[in-house]
This record gives sequence, structure tokens and C-alpha cells, in this order.
Amino acid sequence: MKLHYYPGCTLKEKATALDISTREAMKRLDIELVEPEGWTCCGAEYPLTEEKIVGLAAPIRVLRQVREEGGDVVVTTCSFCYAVLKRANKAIQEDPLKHKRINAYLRDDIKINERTKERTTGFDDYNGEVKVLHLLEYLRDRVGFPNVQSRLKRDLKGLPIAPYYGCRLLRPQEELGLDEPDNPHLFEEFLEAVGCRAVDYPFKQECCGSYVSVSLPAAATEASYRVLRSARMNGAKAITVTCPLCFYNMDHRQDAIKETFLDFPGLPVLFFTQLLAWALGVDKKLLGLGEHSVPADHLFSESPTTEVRS
Amino acid sequence: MFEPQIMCFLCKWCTSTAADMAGTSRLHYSPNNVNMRVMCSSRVDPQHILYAFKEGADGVFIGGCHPGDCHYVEGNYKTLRRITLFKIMLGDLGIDPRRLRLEWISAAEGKKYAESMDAFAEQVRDLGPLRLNEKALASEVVKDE
Amino acid sequence: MTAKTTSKTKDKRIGLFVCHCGINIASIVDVEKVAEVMKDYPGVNFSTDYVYMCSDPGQQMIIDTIKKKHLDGIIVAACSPTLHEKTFQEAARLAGLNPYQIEIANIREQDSWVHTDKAKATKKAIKIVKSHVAKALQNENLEPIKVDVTKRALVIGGGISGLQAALDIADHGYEVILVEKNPSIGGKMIQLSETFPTLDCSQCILTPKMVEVSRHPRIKLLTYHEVDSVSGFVGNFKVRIRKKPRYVDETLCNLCGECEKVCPQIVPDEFNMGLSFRKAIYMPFPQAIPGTYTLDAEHCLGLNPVRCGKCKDVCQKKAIDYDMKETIIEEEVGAIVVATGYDLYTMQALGEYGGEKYEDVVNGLEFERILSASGPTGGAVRRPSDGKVPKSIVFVQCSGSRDTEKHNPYCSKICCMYTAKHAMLYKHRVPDGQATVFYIDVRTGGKGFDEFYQRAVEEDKILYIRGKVSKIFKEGDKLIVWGVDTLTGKKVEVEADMVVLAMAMVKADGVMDLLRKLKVSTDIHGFLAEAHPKLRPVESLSAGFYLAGCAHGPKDIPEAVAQASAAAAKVGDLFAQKELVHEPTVVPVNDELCSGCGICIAVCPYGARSLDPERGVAVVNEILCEGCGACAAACPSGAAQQRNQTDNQIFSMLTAMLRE
Amino acid sequence: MRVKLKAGPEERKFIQRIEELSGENVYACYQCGRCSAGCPMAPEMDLLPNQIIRLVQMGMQEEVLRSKTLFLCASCFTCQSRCPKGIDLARVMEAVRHILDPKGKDAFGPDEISPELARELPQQVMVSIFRKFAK
Repeated sequence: MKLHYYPGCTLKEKATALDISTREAMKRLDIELVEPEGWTCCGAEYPLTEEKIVGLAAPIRVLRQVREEGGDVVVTTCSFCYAVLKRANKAIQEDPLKHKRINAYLRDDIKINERTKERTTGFDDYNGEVKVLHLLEYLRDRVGFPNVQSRLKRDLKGLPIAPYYGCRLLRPQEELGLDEPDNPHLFEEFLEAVGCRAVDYPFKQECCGSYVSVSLPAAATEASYRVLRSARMNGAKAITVTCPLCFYNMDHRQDAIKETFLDFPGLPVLFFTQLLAWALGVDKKLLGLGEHSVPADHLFSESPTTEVRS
Repeated sequence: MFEPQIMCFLCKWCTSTAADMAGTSRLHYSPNNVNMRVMCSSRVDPQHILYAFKEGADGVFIGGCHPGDCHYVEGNYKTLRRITLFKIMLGDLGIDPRRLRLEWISAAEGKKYAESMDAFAEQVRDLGPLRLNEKALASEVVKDE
Repeated sequence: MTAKTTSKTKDKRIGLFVCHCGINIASIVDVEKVAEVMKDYPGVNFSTDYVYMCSDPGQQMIIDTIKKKHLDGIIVAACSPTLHEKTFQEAARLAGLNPYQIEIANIREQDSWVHTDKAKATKKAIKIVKSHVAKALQNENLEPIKVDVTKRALVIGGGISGLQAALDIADHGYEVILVEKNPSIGGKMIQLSETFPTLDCSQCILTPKMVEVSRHPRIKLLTYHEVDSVSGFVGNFKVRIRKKPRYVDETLCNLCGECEKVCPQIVPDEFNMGLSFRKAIYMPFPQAIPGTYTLDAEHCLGLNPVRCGKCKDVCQKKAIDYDMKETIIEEEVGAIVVATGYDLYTMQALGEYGGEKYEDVVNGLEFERILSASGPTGGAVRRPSDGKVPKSIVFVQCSGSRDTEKHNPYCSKICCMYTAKHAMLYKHRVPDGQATVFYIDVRTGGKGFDEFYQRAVEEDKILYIRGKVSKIFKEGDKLIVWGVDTLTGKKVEVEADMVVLAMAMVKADGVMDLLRKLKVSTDIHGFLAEAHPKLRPVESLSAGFYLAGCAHGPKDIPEAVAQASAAAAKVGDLFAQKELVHEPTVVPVNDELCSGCGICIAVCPYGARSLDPERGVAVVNEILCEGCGACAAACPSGAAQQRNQTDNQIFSMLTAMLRE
Repeated sequence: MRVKLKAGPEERKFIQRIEELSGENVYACYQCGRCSAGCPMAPEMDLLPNQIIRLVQMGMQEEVLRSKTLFLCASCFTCQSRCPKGIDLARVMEAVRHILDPKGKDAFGPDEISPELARELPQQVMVSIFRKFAK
């Protein structure tokens, strides 16, 4: 089965682990991921003021391309891409002015006929036909967690893992509708489905510091520290994320965190797809564990905690 | 200058009281209107409106309580639905729908009532007299009933 | 469809009386001319003008003329009917004329006072008068509709509001049926510890009232009963009441308590808000009325002597009967007081405060039980998780209130006061403890309320922080509260041992089903809607229903009691009448024209119309009809005609006014 | 220092502009402070989020525009998700940054990223920070 997949820029450069593990895991579920032809950056930030609506052009172009290729669903794993694509899609569906203006921007895009190589313009208006789903949502609603469970090859034996939602998966709820912002369950259900034990801790929806880590690293250091500390205090052996930026703030910058907060001994950071791929029997070499600053190898040892089933 | 005849159906609880208040406040407006007091704006049947046009009204005005304030719980919502639909029908009958106006005027809004009377008279004045063939049409419909 | 007067009305003799109102009318409207012109108008038999029609000589002139000229109807062209319609109706009645034959033509407020052009104003006055003549020619003699009143009241709800309403009505001398769904009366108030602003013990002031209700000769107390359905109308309701099986004969039970001792089933205790346990056979609380045990079938092992039967075995009075069945009682009443109370908004909705995940985050009612001498801790402040005495408690006001976005937009009104009380009582019991209150505003409108709040701050040194808490979470055995002090602009964090959320008051659980059966309307939050927010605050829009207490909206005890007494007084008003009198200008059905389409039934806001299944026509309950006329306008066949404002009358008036 | 409250055309224009750009009704705020209570960046801010919206309500343009807070908001929407009045404060912040001209010392320029850091940073964070805080 083919499924449109929008990886986003970071997955092709700094977070290839997320990309590779996603692909490998989906193969095991007999799903072939197809990237929309000529996709571009989604813009990373959904434009929050009325005058910046040109920022909707990039995500809408991507979604329109999915539609042109006959797709009715596109999945993402990066939380930033997810939020931008989903919110842009909703804006086009619900705001006639945005619909009109964005389609006017995009009408003159060049269309190339596959067969004749003829170049023309004139796309039909994009009306929000494509459904944007996060991979977690896709697994829950389309594949079904019981189906995932039935295909597991390795037993994670209730490895205690802290799910980390961060900001962009949950908020604004009115537009994303993935889960309740202060009482979410989706990630926990996923972790239980792949054989882990979801650790409950109060910082799962707190911000990691996001892009402020570039302009004011100290603030992000503290924000990330609070999340990691809370996860660890509640017994997590690792924290899982969906977003490459959360990964960067918590994994790549964990040395800085340890330097600032001497009481913190460290905590591995994983992409959720690494756990999924591993549980589905993907080879350890294909999990991209080399990208981690905080070693996470020990969580993926064949024995004695895990074993490959027939 | 053409002076239109305006027929007003005013609900007893709000708009008719507002019309009284315009009087006690000695507000002046042009004397084009004649009023009929009904218990609720929802008492006004489209037939009454057509009949008023047939009998010589150039404009018909309906005044009710503000949404949510109806003395009879929800009569004004019924009026709103009825009049919205009926305006479309009026257009089909060849009567300019602007000749029919529905306003929410509370018992405290004497000023709004006086202003509405002037504004509506002005509007109907601009539209001119209801033309004969329109009247013929109106009477046709009324007979069909 | 044409507007013709019937031959009968042609013979009517109409009199016209045009008032000068001093110069109020006469300076703009040529009143003599109006009277003169109308002399020859069809149907007008007499026409005159006079300087003050409402004066005694003016009224006498009307009376004399009606008699002398044998008038069948009169028009008084004068001021607005809101001023003197009653005056002239009374005059007509004295002259032997049916008051519904009086027409008031408003030529003052809607003519002379608003226009300046004399000729136009006079012309308009003539049109107005003509229209009323056209109407008067078709007016019928009407008599007010009368119906008997059953002088018994039903009170639904046995909380403080229901108890007060029942007592007052019974003291007025009328019989009352008080229905309470729980095993005992007492409601929420019996669960409270001490009451603001006087700190008197809630149980101490309520139990005497409960006893009084149970002993009152005119009150029939039906606990563990629910209202099943209501039919009929004001003064004449038929009520079906469902008696839930208690499985204990309350007349036999002597409260020996042996059954409770042997019962193996342990259930969270509702009276203590689940902070302690009871047995499946239980007495809700020691002062419960009626004083009897109740067997909770939901938690009992199965009402089957083979499976358990221990309680039955030990009951010496043979009061326990597993075969008790639900029964239906029918009662006739004339008025119904709805006092169904409230519940607290669920903490589950507040995920950021843990959403019931943390045992030591409790709601206001749970804290009342913790403070109460009859509560699970005997009045000692101990936290639920481990029984430790909390050294720091954070109180969060407006939890779920004043939140237009996700929760309840309204202010729950009593939380400011009970939070001050909670913090104060806590400090009295744990003097070295820290009480911190997060608030947005402190609202203390009420007698002695602000003084009470100031005492809490000044004498008990309770720290009030102006800001709303964003998040509460657990770290170790502490609860971390994230708030802000907007007065200093500082983000604050408090380590607390316990948190009390002043949860919003919401409609009682499951009350909507009942309210739908009663056909009483509510606001969008499910609180009962009053007939008028200012002038009829204790009556429902549906005649014969009265509101009391928090079923109508958040309120404190004195306010609930006042409203209950007011509702009782209103019931007294109703019962003081020999018979009910109702405006006869209703909308009856002409059976010959009615096709039974049912449109009028759907538009009626009062449920006054229904379909007669045998004859296939609409029928009207004239007592319920308020005469708005919406059905008359909606009726496609003209079968629904409003008395004295028929379509024909309206058409005639339009012709009279508009045809040049 | 006593601050003189003004409600002249300039103040009204400022408030109106913020409302137009953000699509939020700043007067809906009743200053409960919940946004500040939950804000992850609040410890670094010179004005708390609720103070920003308060100053906008009062038309105190200068104070708002020179606040560091504008360049600390991480658009995490925690305030939005808990605001009892449903105000999206991230939108208000973005609207204020939008009308800020020049962007001032707290804004962020490309020269502040060293080549080493640029090699390490995820792409999305660079796009984000320039979209939000660019000079």
C-alpha cells in the first residue's frame, strides 16, 4: 500500500534517524512511503498574523501536490511540519479569503505534463482535500494499534519510556485536534502498543525551549532540563519525541544541560519511530542510533531484555 | 414630493412601547406611518403584508423584541425566519424586498424607533410609489389564497 | 379572501370619544374635525370630543352615552392603551358593556406628540380611528377563562431550598408533597461544615428544619422517590412519582445497625464525597431523615438470600424485604416548585490540575467533609492520600468558572466566600499552616461578607495572590502549584501538601431528563430559566412552575432560602384564588377548517396545542395559551383565529387605514 | 513615576492595529495571569505575557514595543490552551513584533549564528527563529 509521506527538511539533514526509522518501520507494516514530487520546506512556523498569510503558500503547494498525485492523506512525523500543514489546510478549508488569496498566488505555478513534457500553468484551486495526519494518528486511526501489536517481532518487556508531546502536536487543540492538550493519551497508547510502559510525568506537554535555544540557549537549557528531570524522576529509562527540534534541545544539548544542572545524570532521547521499528524487528543498524549524542544503544540490545520472535 | 404610506406591525411588548416612548420623549418623525399593535411579531402572517401592499401601503415595517428577549420565548425567531424567506418571495412577485423591513426595537429604544421611521420612510420615498402592476400582482396573489 | 363585515356586525352601534388631553392632542390634531368626519363613517352611531376623557366627567359621559345610545362597542381616541385601557374597560363594564368591546385609538404617543404638521397629524388620527372602528365592528363579547385550582403543591428536591419551600407552603395551610431522590433529605447543605459569614454549624441549623418537615402534618415526605412524569396544566397537574425500592421497611427499621455490621460489601460513601466507605446497606448519615436503613441494590451482592442474605438474617424486626418492587404513585397538585439543586463541575475536565489524578487535590465539597466534625477525619484537617496534616494548602478560586473558552463562562458566586471560610477554618485547626489563595477577583457582595473576607486576610494571615493557577503537578509527596502574582508581576511556584479547587457550580447530574418531563425551560447552562429576570425571578415561563435554589443558578444559603420562601409565597398567591382567570384572547381552532397538519402544535412555545387523535384536528388548552398568535400566522387553513384579532379583523383594519 | 494614561487617536490606532493583525480581542483579557503562570519563558521576561496584553489594552505602545518579552515567546501555545477567554497570546506577540520597526536589539540576526553552530542546528530551527525574531 502506498502512502504519501512528507518528511520535511530536517529529516533529510540533521534528523535522518527519524526518517530512516520511519521508512523501515513502515516497510514492516507493508506500507510504501511516497514523497510528493518536488516538495519544499513547509515554512516551519504557521503565520500568526493576518498580514503574513503568504507563509501559507509553501504548505498548501505541498498539499496540492499530494492531491495532484492522487493522494488523500499525507503523514508527517516532525511536529513542526505537522502543525503547519494541518493548520494551513484548515485555514484553506474555513477561511474564504485565505483560500482565495493563496490559490491566486499558486495559480501560476508551472505544471509539467509527464508524458509530453509540456509546460503549462493553471492548477485547480486547492480546497483542503488532503487529510493531514501525524504518523501517531495514522497508526491509531488507520492501521490500528492492535494491528501494530500483532506484527511485533521483539518484546520490549515494558521498558519504561516517557512520552514527550511538546507544543506542536497538541496546541492549538481547536485546529490540530490530535488530543487533549492537558490530558493527552495518544503517545501513551502508542508506547503501550509497541510493548513499552508509558511513564506518566507532569512535563509531557511542557515546552522544551523550541527555537529560543538559538537566541537564548540558557532558557532552553532550563526548559529542557525540567522535562528530562521530571521524566527521569518518574522512572523513565528514556524519553521519546516526535520532533527533531525537541530532539536537538534535549539530546544534542544535553551536555550543556548537565554542565548547568550538576544533579542531572542524563537520559537518552529517542524518536518514537526508533522504538516502533525496533519492535517490528528492524535491524539495529537501521535505527540511526549513531546520530545520538546521549548513547541509547543499550536500550536496543538483543538479549536478555529483548528477543526476536519467529 | 411623493409621500409613501407605511404600514407598521408593532409587537405589544417592545416596539409598540418604544413607539409610545418616542412620543413621551417628544421625538419627531415624518408622519408616513400608521401602526397596528399585535401581541407578538410572530402574529404577522405574510398574507397581512401582501394585503397591506394591495390596499395601498408603499412599505411595510415589522417591529419586534430583540432576539432572546421575546415575551413569548421565541416568537421573534419565528418572525425572522418567516420574513427572511418571505423577502425572497416578494422579489419573485416583483415587489422590491426593500419595501419590507424587520427591526428589533426594545421598549427602551424610543429613539431607535423614531430614527427607523424616518430612515424607512426615506428608503421607501427613494423607491417611489408601489407601481400599479405590482399592486395588481399583489392582489392576484392575495386572491389565489 | 376579502375583508367583509358580517351581516351581524353591520348592525353594531359604535360610539367614538375623541380626547383633547388638554392641549396634548388638541394642539396638533384637530379633534373636532376627527369627531365630525367620523360621524358618517359606517357603523359609527355616535361621535364626540371632550377635553379629558379619563376624568370623572369624561368617564361618566361614556357610561351615560353607552346606556342612552345602546352602544355595542366604543372607541376612545386618546393616549396609549397601556395608560387607560383598564380605566375605560371598567367604565364600559359599569355601563353594562362587555369590556372586550372597548378599543383604544392611540392618537397621542403615536401621533400628536411625534408630529408637527397639523393637517397630516389629523389625517393620521382619522386613519387610526377608522381602523379601530373596523376592528370594533367584529369584536366579540368575551369572558375571562376560569378553571379550578387543586390546592396541593409538589416540591421537587429535599435540599435547603426544597425544605424551606415545603415548610412555607405547608404553613400557609396547604398540603405539600416533597419528593427527594436520595434516601434522606438534607441536600448539599447537610454536607457542609460551617457556614459563612457567621461560621455556624450547617448541620446544627439544618437538622431542626429537616425534623420539622418530617413531622409537619401537611407535608407528605417521599424520599427515595423520583418524579416520573407530569401532565396537565397550572392548577391541575397530574404527577406520577416512582417509589424506588429501599428493601427496608422504614416503619419497621429501628436503626439497631446489625445489618450494617454484617454486610460484606464496601462502597465509597457519597455523603463523605468518597473520602470514606459505607456498606451496601447503610444510613447516609446519623441524622438522616427518614431514620431508616436503605439497601443499595447496585452494590448489594444480589438481593438473593442464596448468595448472601446476611442482613436479612440478623434483622430482628424483619424489616428487610428483598422482594420489594418499584411502584408508581399518582398525585394531583396545582403547583410545582422545582428545587433540584446543583452539582460541582468535574475535576476531570481540568487536566492541567491533574484531572482527579492526585488524591490530595480535592474540590470544595470534599474539603467541607474534611473540615466537618461529622466527616471522615472527625474535623481534623488531614489529607486524603496519607492522612498527614497538611502544612501548606493552596486554594484555587474560579476552577472551571469564568472560563468562556473551555468550561463555564459564569461566576459561581459562592466560591470567593467559601474559599475564605475554608482557609480560615484550616488556619483555626492548623495554626502553623500556610494558606494561600489564588484568585482573579474577590467578590463579597452580601451582608457581612466583605468583613468576613477581611478578617481572613488580616487576622488569619491568609495570603491572597491575584492570579490564576496554570498548572498543578506532583513531585515527591508535594504538589507543585504554578501561579502568578499579577500585582507584582512575578511568576510564583508554591509547594503545597494539599490543593483545594473551588470548582464551578453546574446543573445537577441528570436533571435535564426531569426538566424535559416537566417542560420547564432552562438557560444554555441547564439552570432553570425565570419568567422575567427582574420582575418574575421565582416563576418559570411555564405557568404553575416555581423555582428555588441553585437549580436556578449559583447562590448561597440565605439567597436560596429567600427564593424558596418567595416561591412558596407565589404558590400561596395561586392557591388563594378561588379559580384561575386567564385572558380570553387566545387562539381557538375552527374544527371545520382544521386539517390536522400539526404546524400550530410545533410553533406553540407553551405546549398549549395538541392533536386530537380521534377527530384529527388540533385542540387548544386555553389555560396554557398565552395568545401570542404565532400559530394563527402559521396556520395554513385559517382554522386558528385569535379572538378579537382575527385575520378578518386585521384585514379590515388594513383596509380602513390604507385605502385612500 | 506617574504614567499619564491617554486614549487618543494614536493609542486607539495601535490597539486597533494589534487587533487586526492578531485577530484577537485584547479587551477580552481580564488579567487572570494564567498565561504568565504557565509560560515556560516567563522567568527570562522583563514583562510577563499578561502585562504585555495589559499594556496593549492601555495603549502604552512604547513600553510594549521595547519589551524583551516579544523575543522570548516560543509560540508554544501553552497560554492559548489554558486562557479562560480563548485569547491566542502568541498571535498578539507576533502582531506586536510585526509592527515593531526597526526590530531593535532583542531581535535576532544571521550574524549571531556561528558557522559551527549552523552546521549543528536542525534546519527547522533556523527557519523558525528567523521567521519569528529576524532583525
